Amino acid sequence: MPSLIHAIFFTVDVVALLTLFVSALMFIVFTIRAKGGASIPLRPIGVYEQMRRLVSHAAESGQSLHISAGSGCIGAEATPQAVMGLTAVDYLARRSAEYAYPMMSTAGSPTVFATTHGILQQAEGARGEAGGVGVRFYGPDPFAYAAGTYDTLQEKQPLAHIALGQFGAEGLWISEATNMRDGLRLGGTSDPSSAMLMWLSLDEAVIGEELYAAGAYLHHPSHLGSLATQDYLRAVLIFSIILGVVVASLGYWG
Amino acid sequence: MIVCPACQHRNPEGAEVCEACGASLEGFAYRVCPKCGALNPAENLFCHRCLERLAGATSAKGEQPPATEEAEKVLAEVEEEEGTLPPFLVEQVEEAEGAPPVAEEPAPSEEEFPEALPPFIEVEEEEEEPVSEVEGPGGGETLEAVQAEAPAVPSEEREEKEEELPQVVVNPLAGVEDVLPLEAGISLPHRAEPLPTEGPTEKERADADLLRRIAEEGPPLQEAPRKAEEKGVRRLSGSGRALIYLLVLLAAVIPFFTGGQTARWVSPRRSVGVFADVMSRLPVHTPVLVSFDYSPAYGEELDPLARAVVQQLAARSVPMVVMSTKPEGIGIAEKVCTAVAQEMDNYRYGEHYAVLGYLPGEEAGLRTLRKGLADAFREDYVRHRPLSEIPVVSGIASVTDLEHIIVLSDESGIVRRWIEQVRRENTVLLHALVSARIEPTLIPYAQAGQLETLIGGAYGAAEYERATGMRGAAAQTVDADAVLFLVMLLIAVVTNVVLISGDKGRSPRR
Amino acid sequence: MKRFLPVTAAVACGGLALLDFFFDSPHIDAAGTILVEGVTILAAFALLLGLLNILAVHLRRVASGGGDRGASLVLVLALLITTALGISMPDSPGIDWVFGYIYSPLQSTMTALLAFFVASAAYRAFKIRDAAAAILLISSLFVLFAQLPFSASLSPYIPSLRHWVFKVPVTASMRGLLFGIALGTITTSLRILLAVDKPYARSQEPR
Amino acid sequence: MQTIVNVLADLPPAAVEMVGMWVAALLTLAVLSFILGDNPLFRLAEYLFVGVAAGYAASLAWSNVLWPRLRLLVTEPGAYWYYGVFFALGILLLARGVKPLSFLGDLPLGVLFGTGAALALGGVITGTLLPQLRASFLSVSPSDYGEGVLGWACAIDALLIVLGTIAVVVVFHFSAPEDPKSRSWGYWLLNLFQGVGRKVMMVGFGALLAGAAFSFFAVLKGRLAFLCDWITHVVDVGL
Repeated sequence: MPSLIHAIFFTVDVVALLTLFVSALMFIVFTIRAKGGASIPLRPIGVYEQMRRLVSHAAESGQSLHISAGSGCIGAEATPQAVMGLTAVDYLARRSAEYAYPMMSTAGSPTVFATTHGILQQAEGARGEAGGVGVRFYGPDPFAYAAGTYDTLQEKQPLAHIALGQFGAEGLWISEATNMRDGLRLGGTSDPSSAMLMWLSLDEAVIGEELYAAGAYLHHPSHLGSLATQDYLRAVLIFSIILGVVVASLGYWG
Repeated sequence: MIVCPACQHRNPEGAEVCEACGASLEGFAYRVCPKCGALNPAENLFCHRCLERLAGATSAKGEQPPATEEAEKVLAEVEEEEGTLPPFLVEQVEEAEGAPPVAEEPAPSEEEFPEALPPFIEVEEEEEEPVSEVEGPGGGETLEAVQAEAPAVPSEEREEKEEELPQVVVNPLAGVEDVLPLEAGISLPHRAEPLPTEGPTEKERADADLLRRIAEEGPPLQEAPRKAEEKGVRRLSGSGRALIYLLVLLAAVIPFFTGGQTARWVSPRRSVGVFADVMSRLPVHTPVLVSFDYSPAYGEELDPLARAVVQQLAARSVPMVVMSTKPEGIGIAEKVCTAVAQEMDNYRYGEHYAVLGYLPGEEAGLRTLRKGLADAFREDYVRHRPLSEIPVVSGIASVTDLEHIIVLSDESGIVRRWIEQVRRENTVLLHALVSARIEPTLIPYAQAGQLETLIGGAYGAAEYERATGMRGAAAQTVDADAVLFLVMLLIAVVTNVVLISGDKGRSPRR
Repeated sequence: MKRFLPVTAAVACGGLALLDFFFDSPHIDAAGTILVEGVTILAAFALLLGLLNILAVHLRRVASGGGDRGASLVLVLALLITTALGISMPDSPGIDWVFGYIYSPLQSTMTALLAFFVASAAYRAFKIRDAAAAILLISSLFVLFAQLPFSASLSPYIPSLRHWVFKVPVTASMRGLLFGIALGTITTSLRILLAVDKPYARSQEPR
Repeated sequence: MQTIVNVLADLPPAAVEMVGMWVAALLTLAVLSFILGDNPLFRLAEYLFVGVAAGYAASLAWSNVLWPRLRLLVTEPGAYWYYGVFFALGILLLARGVKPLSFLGDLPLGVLFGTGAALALGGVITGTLLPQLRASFLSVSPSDYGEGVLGWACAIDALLIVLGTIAVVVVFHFSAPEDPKSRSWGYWLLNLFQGVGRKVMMVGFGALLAGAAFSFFAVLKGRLAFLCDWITHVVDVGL
């Protein structure tokens, strides 16, 4: 029996496939339920609340909002983080199309740039504006991105600067360099070392997993399925840790 | 500052045309508060947020609170009554309804608003219109949303406020203004009053629609601390910042004067000792893969460590294959290897070591590496020859043929990538020599055995030099770290002393 | 059709790459290799698009003649010269010179600025407002101190305490964070792979 | 172009190096001047940096990615036909810049997103989630670690790691109670763990902050050492 458990758990691919299958199943079920209108109450996350509020501010004042979707390359492991940055861009762009406030974006990775370009192009089309699309590419060097973003912020003086997506140490660079001027600075990333730096410096920041909740907090409700999946997977994870510790303590492990 | 209505450029006070786009600033829409940065309608005398007097806003009204302030206040009062208007307002409403239609004259634009207003009563007359609109069909949600967020004021307190109305400075909508852009609704006069003769204009319809949509924007999940207040708590003044910068600079300059006094205490940690031991026992015929996955950004931190490791390998003539998954890394790799090879005569390119080049494609790149070295790099970086012609590489089909991989990195993502894409087969031992910044992030991997070694660059180099008995430059600058600690300690003390003496009772950050 | 093709491509490529991850078969392996090489090529083309954007933004600025005109000109010239040097003569000492004496020092000094920034950020973080802030303060000052060469000579317990801090609470916190990130990554990736989220499709449906 | 390079190549290496050192030192000073506030020198260095970084990346993309594959495609189209497909997709991606054709870029981006998501998903499950999960299965039985106090200490450590990990994982739980004043034991436990988890997380953040300070400080020391070298050189050689 112990050797069987051990054998199963050490042939990675079976367990990995099982994990994938279970999470995909959960995801599908919860997403269908969420699309059907099922809702869960969420704990507040400062960044997303402030973003929703900023939209009203921007609509009211006509001031611009600036968002950086980070330097994560799409097509690599940073894709999910970049997607969350782009979700935030999408949120602001849709609102910008409705309320006609200007928005500006900088991208630190060429692939993020291409996607942002498309999103903003559509928003600006909807807003009936001609002219250049409000996205700039700086990079792909992270610090060149930081320098370029700093420069754009200096030039445009937006109401707020949002840095959401994949960031390294340049996240700290951008937020501290722009600290000298006013305007709200929000953002965050998932990688702990960079998230910590941004959390230190920004007015409000998301850390780690909170980044992946951007969709659910900004685009209610179809994204709620993801959060429900995450919460249930979390329960499964905790349960399996406890089970594993018990098994290990009883000596049935390795 | 004056915000250009066309391009949102912030122009200095008194500008007549926009500096950025040249548009006329006559009738500009917004003025920026010099104190808190909040944006105010051009007619405001005082900032709606911090009540600072706005530069350039001169009017016969003198020191009285601006019209919109009172307007907001009255609106709040009205809302507290759950839609039933206070008696004095009801009179005003009746007056207004009985009065000749206001719409015969064009609706006053925002710019004319304050000047056109006689004192107090007029304000109320302006006010009840948004309210009535709010009560009307389609606007009901606005009111509900506001009510949900409005602070509940006991009725006695409200009566007191009504009495001292003109002097009140505190904005009763303090917690609300950030939720809903009430100013927008308030300062659009006469918008919703149904005209007896003609319907609302296109613009008015658009404005009403805008207000409705803004109102429909879901209320935030929980009232967070206000932005302006938070700034005051958290932002550092210019001089304080300069002082901190100066201290850090001083700390960094110290070693040039002390010359490494504390270096004699450097002793390698266990992990460094073990790694140095592994390196000194490597068989001289199996190549080691060294990946220089850091950019010049962290060169000052990781170069000494890289040089120490390459030196040790070269001294024992251990074959070495060098690559990089960061575009800038390969330049560094070549520089370090060439420098070391020049010192050691019997360590030759091609025979003992080879620089394969930059492997593009992050994850994807590493996967090709697992599938075959020759697929990933078609030729080497230095001589541009096919890999099969280079003796040191010819025996390696893919990374799984190797025993040790040393990754020098400044990004935890890169190390994670190596773990996820290459280390999976459990045959290769992965040694991560990383920037101290990301060392803690990777500890779980080291604890789980996915990383054989984990060494932080900033202090690792000095310890590694000590462990291998080499003489290097890394130990010479360790004095500065002690001063850095003192600076951080000082910062901690000062910030808390300032907190105790000055900022009592401010809300916590999160 | 405008939406069908991109979505199909995303799902198909994602499925292929996943299969490659979980199954060992020469055919899937070959297809996977092609796919990942293709991603590299696409990223290079995206970079080209990005460069065109930089050039457009800054050439427009040079033409419009604002205050930053000179700096923009420097940017454009630097970009063009570096690209030309790198493409026409990749092995010339010229590009090495640019890398060694312009690019490296600039990037490195940009990083060096972070030493100042982290100190000023710490000024705010070190304010003891609650228990969590106090723990942050104590833990960071302790780790800073325990790393100093002479700390071990002050007390032999300091290195062992540092070791314990890294082995127990730091491991726990980082592992917890990593688990969280893993969960987030799983759902976000599934959103893309099951085409619930299509940020790449420009003509998106309203949410 | 070639002649300029030839002229440069003919220069004595020492001169080239000296010019390089001066340029590097001045640029270092220009960037460091940012701590005094934004200034034109910093601006200039910043713009130069952005330009050089982009140009360098472009040349690498060409010489490492595009050119070798293009050459293979041209010389052996039969074996490397698939490069042609991706080059075509790449050109579609460029259409993103042209407004009426912008939708063409969706297709290559779809490929990128799909592949990236799959790589991240596979990598995170096989590389992080499962190995870390297995590493969390720590025995909390003292007898597994040794005799006496040592065994107990290790067992307690293991228990603390497990509890700490669970607490930090719980911190990110997203659902909130329907009624914020809910008194059920489940929410009480959740709150307790979240409180503990935040504090455990802060210990980790403290270590990260210390590491970051060391790291950036080491870079700063390096830059100052370089400036010091430069000054010594200038003093010694007299320009």
